[in-house]
Amino acid sequence: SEPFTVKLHEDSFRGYRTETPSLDVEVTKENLLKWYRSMTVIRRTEQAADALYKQKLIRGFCHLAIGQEAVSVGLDSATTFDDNIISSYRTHPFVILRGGDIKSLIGELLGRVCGVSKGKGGSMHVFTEAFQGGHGIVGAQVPLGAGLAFAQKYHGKKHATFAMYGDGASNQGQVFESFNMAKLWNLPCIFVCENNKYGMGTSAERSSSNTEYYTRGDLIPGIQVNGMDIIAVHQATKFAKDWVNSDKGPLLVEFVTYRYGGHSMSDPGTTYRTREEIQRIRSTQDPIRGLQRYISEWGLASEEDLKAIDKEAKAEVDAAVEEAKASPFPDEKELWTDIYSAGFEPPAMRGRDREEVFRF
Amino acid sequence: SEPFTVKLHEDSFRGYRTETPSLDVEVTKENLLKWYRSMTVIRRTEQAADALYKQKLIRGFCHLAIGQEAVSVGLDSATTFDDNIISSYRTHPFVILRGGDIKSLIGELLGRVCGVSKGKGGSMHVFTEAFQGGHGIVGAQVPLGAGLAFAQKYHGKKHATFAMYGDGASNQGQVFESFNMAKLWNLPCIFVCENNKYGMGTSAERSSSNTEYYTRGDLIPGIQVNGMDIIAVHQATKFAKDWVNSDKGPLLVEFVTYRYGGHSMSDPGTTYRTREEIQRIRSTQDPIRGLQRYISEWGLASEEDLKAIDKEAKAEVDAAVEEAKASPFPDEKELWTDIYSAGFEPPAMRGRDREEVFRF
Amino acid sequence: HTMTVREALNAAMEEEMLRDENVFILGEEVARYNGAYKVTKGLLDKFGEKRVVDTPITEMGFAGLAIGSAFAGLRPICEFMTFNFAMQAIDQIVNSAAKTHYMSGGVLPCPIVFRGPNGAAAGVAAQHSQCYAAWYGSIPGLKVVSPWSSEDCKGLLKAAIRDPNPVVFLENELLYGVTFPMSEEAMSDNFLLPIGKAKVEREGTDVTIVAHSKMVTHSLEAADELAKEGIKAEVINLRSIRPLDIETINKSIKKTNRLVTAEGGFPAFGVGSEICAQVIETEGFDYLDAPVERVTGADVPTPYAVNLENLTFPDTNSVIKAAKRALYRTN
Amino acid sequence: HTMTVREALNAAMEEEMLRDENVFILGEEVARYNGAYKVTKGLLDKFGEKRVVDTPITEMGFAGLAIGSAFAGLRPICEFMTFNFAMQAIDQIVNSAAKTHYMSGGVLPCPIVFRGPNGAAAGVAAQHSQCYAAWYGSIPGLKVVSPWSSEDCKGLLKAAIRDPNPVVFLENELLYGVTFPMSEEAMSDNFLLPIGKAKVEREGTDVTIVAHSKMVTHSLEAADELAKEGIKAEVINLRSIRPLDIETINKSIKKTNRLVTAEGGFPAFGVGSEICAQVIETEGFDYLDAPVERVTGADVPTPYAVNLENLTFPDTNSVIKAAKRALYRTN
Ligand SMILES: Cc1ncc(C[n+]2csc(CCOP(=O)(O)OP(=O)(O)O)c2C)c(N)n1
Ligand SMILES: Cc1ncc(C[n+]2csc(CCOP(=O)(O)OP(=O)(O)O)c2C)c(N)n1
Ligand SMILES: [Mg+2]
Ligand SMILES: [Mg+2]
Repeated sequence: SEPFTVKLHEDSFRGYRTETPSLDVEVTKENLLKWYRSMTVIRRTEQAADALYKQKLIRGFCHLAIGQEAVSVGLDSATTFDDNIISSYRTHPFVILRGGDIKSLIGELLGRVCGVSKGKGGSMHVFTEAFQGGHGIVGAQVPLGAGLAFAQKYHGKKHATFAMYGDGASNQGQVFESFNMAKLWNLPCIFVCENNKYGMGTSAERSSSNTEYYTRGDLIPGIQVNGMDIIAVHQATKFAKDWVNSDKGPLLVEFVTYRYGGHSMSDPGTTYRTREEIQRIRSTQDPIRGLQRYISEWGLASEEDLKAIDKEAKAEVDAAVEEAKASPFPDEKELWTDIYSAGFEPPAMRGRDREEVFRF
Repeated sequence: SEPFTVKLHEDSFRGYRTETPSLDVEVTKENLLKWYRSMTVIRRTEQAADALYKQKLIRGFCHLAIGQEAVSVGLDSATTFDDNIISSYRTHPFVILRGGDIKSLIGELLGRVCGVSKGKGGSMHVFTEAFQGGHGIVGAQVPLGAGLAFAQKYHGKKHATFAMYGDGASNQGQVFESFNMAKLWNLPCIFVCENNKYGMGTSAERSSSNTEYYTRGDLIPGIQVNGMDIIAVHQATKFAKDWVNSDKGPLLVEFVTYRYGGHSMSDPGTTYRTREEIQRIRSTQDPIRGLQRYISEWGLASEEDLKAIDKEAKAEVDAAVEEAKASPFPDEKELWTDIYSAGFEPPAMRGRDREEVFRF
Repeated sequence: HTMTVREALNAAMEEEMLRDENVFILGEEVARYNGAYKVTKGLLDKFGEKRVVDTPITEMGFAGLAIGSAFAGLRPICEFMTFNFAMQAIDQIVNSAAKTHYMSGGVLPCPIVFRGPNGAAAGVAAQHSQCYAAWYGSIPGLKVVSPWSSEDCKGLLKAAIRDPNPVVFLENELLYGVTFPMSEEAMSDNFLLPIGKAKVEREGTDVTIVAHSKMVTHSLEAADELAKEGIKAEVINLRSIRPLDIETINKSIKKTNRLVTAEGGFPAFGVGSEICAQVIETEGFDYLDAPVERVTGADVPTPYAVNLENLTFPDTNSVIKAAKRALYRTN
Repeated sequence: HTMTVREALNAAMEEEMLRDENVFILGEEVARYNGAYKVTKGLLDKFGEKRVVDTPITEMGFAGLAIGSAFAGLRPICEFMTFNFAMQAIDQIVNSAAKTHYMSGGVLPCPIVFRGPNGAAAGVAAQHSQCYAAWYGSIPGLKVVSPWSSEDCKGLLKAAIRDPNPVVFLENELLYGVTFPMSEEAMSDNFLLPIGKAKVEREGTDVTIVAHSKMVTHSLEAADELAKEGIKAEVINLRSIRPLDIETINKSIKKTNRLVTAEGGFPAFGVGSEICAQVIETEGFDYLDAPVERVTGADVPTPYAVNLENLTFPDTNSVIKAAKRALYRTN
């Protein structure tokens, strides 16, 4: 469809040692509707995970990104599968966006063989060919991301790596170590701080001596972005990709967003912040409602059109959940595969006692 | 003796998010001569260590601070034993300055029972009641220092902790983690980057994306100090103590200095820098010669007076070396003491086989 | 009286904080959130922000800071949300906490407790399920405790806090909610258990089962089952990994002539391996009538899927099976 | 032909870098300084800054970066100046390198070698002397190699670089300068040794001595001494800590009925412990005529003073003493 130009709110960006991206963004109806659909599907999927967790079909930790949909969809919207995205344990959306599908995501949460990680990783550890996971140790994915970028540079490729971390994770020393190496070696690494205001029950102010996360890269320039507006996220992502691809070295991007639910399914999420705070942000800044408003304003689709998309999304998710539920648990032999690459295993591995031995 | 005021060179300080210390410094003849003597004794002691190492009487690693004497003596000159100083493995001077003596230092380097650490620590691990060591893992002492400061605050004491690290160490993540906690909790911690331009064979520019170390504390203000001028170091240290004692929270102080010798005794120190560079700094910036020039300029002592001090220092060091050499090796029982605090040991500990068992 | 493990740990900390002004606790979410697993519940309200300190997510940094504060005479309780995250701080625990007292010839003692859940919880996959008992247990300068019951937890945590040495205190998330009886004595605020002594939880004559942490539960259950077949198992709760109480184990072996070890960690270089080696090299060797049987976690990164996870961690049946094998019984 | 261990390691890296463009080396001082211990000497000149990368002193960071680059298909050789410093990076090695392939169901393989000197050098005290063989050896997903001779080093390092799994390669500083013979075969640039196989360095019938790294030297010396008294010791060079080649050990025990293990690390939960446990729980138990004797480092943080250090690390005499005890000989 025909591209047209829209103007972002002037508060969308702030810059540190750099100009900010242009507020004029070129979009198409097709893209906007696609993003609307993606965010809707993702939210529905997260809600399905919520329900499955409550039905005790999902075990352990389960971290949902409801409220943060503009970040994942916006990032994906301006990248290709040749770019890398690596993040933490709150990463279900990227499976759907980058080569997996809803069934393979839900299957993973259920620990089924159809899961993206064959049921071995669970909610925190999802991966696709175009999404490098899915890491449970807070901060550890950041140097991993710098390494992905190092490889891109090594191979002489003009692609970017987005190394994502939270406001809480931003205080981990290895994040600063990664900043230093990336700047020193001019790596095509975009450090993405997904600032959702809390790390578990600790507000940004209580964990970080400087909560302007986009300014924490020292000599690395940074931009702060309204992470609740998908068009701003899209624009910032394009800006960041252009930045690293023109050999300017790393960039720091802070997406200011909000997590509606608790930290994980076991956290009610209301002991360290007020219900009013949550309600206020939901009603004034919701990324899906926000895009919906743009779409209506610009006359791109009717309310019915959007309702139809919602309905379709719901049906799609519901169907995928059923399919995933029908998928079997992994074969017991899978306990032993993927510990080592095939063909390079030790002759045998030990189970729980000397009689439980698996021979390759 | 009578205090008088001298003016430091205007390049002595640079500030980041703060004013710099005054260039007018009040000194006394007594102090200046004492500092001269201290620096001379320290250099002589390091030279003695150099010789003992070459005689194979000192084993393993031995890192000398020749060229950097103004930093240790200057720091000590403006602190009391209630202040804490904690640093790395290049810390012989602090033993002499803060409660130990030359014999107990050399004794440690020789692994003798008279050593400050009873011969168990060696060159890298020296400690006194007023100097918290002596740590061999690059960067690890920085959070330890923040912890010493935490305790000072906890106890409501108006004292300071100086947590020292090198230009190479400055890139360790835990240094940034410490910055963040110290700022967040307003700890009386002075982070001291002793920038001697190299971390082993790597120049500052090759390890650090930002070599203005005093600016790397993010919101923590910093000052850069000519670390080759002991009067500047003294003044900066006073400034820093005042800073934290007036509850302004942490401060970052960078002392720009230079290491004349190799990184450790096994490094010739000339493969990664030119002999000219070393020579130039020795001849133009040497801290002892510099103070000597001041002393002459201000007519505080004659050349003979200073020569006498030199001679005395040499004699003192020589005597201490002989005394230390005469000290026996630790008793074999000492192998087992200090693993645990006395009275709280396990019943027995194992040596190299099942018959070598020590019972407490 | 009864108490959950969580309550016992909480009581131990509260009592020691009341007793000694220098005791404080720090860690992620320990204060306002009342602890990720609510073990520090209520302590912030009782002792204030000075003594109950929420830290940023910087394990290496705050462990180092805690150790430094111990060098200065404080008595920190450093909580790790789980010991998996303490791996980022392990250099500080080993190189700074465990070794400095020795390296300094006694100048800098380090009275600190590192505590938090260790080993696997349910369904948390490979990065959140590791047992660190053997790793810490290998380090001279550390004491390493792995309690099981509420009495263990209270008496040993209090002893750990009072110990002038660094103590690694390995809890188990799956036990936090379990209720145990508490003796009158254990309810007292001076109840201390000696670090380094194992406890015979159940006497028996036919086979010795040595376990720690949650495997004690499974071993006792196994003993119940074995009893139904006329097998009298003696169950030893290790309590302490370092020092390791080999005397108590050997005493039992002299009676039973059979040894089963049970742990949740990886098999290789594990707790069972060391027990086996020490038994063999002491009197034990002459008394053993059957090979030592090690029951351990499987040698795999913990999988998420429930059916695979079930094959990964030993349970009551694993212990029964091994005990029977030690008795040369099949079935 | 002869080669020092240092030359063999250097040759292995050079050959593999010539063979595969994706192989690169990074670490502190590996490039311009030619390596803290000169193991990477000349590689910068031969391959340039793109493939021989000096890093800042940020172990956790550069290990993580190396692992990330391996996820992306490169084959990093990540040098740690010593494995003591790798403790700061151990979370990345264990949680990112070893476990991700499994957690991702095979999506992200991690072909990387972590190498550097491990264990004690001379006179470097507690923080610079630890042996990490058992720790890494306990982790499924890792392979752990501990070579001794120049042939070991060349063949195993080349195999490690070609292995698609993360390999921890534990060198020994005290061996770097030691010269060993090299067979014609070993001089070839396709000389590979299988990871996971031990090597019988000397055959014997009276007692089996299993050692790794520098303790192989002491064990062979001990065998020479024992031979003078008519005792024929069989010396096994473990080469690989994980997988552990228990078959080769058991085969030897069937012949000798006596086992001595020799290692430089801390005794508890160590290499000897695991060997003992595995021997006991396999056929070995029936063949042992004497308790297994573990020769290990003493259970102390390494002291600096030379006389104390001498009591800390086992030497040829320690092995002789243990072997005789295994044979119930005194002297
Ligand atoms: C090293 C480490 N420490 C602690 C944890 C426990 N933990 C998991 S998520 C989390 C909070 C992280 O907050 P943030 O980085 O803001 O990410 P968010 O959850 O908000 O997406 C904590 C403390 C962990 N997984 N790893
Ligand atoms: C964690 C760690 N990594 C590496 C080393 C080896 N090492 C010892 S000193 C040093 C250089 C440190 O340089 P800098 O911080 O500038 O201090 P300087 O030696 O110049 O005083 C290195 C790499 C170590 N001891 N610890
Ligand atoms: Mg957050
Ligand atoms: Mg330096």
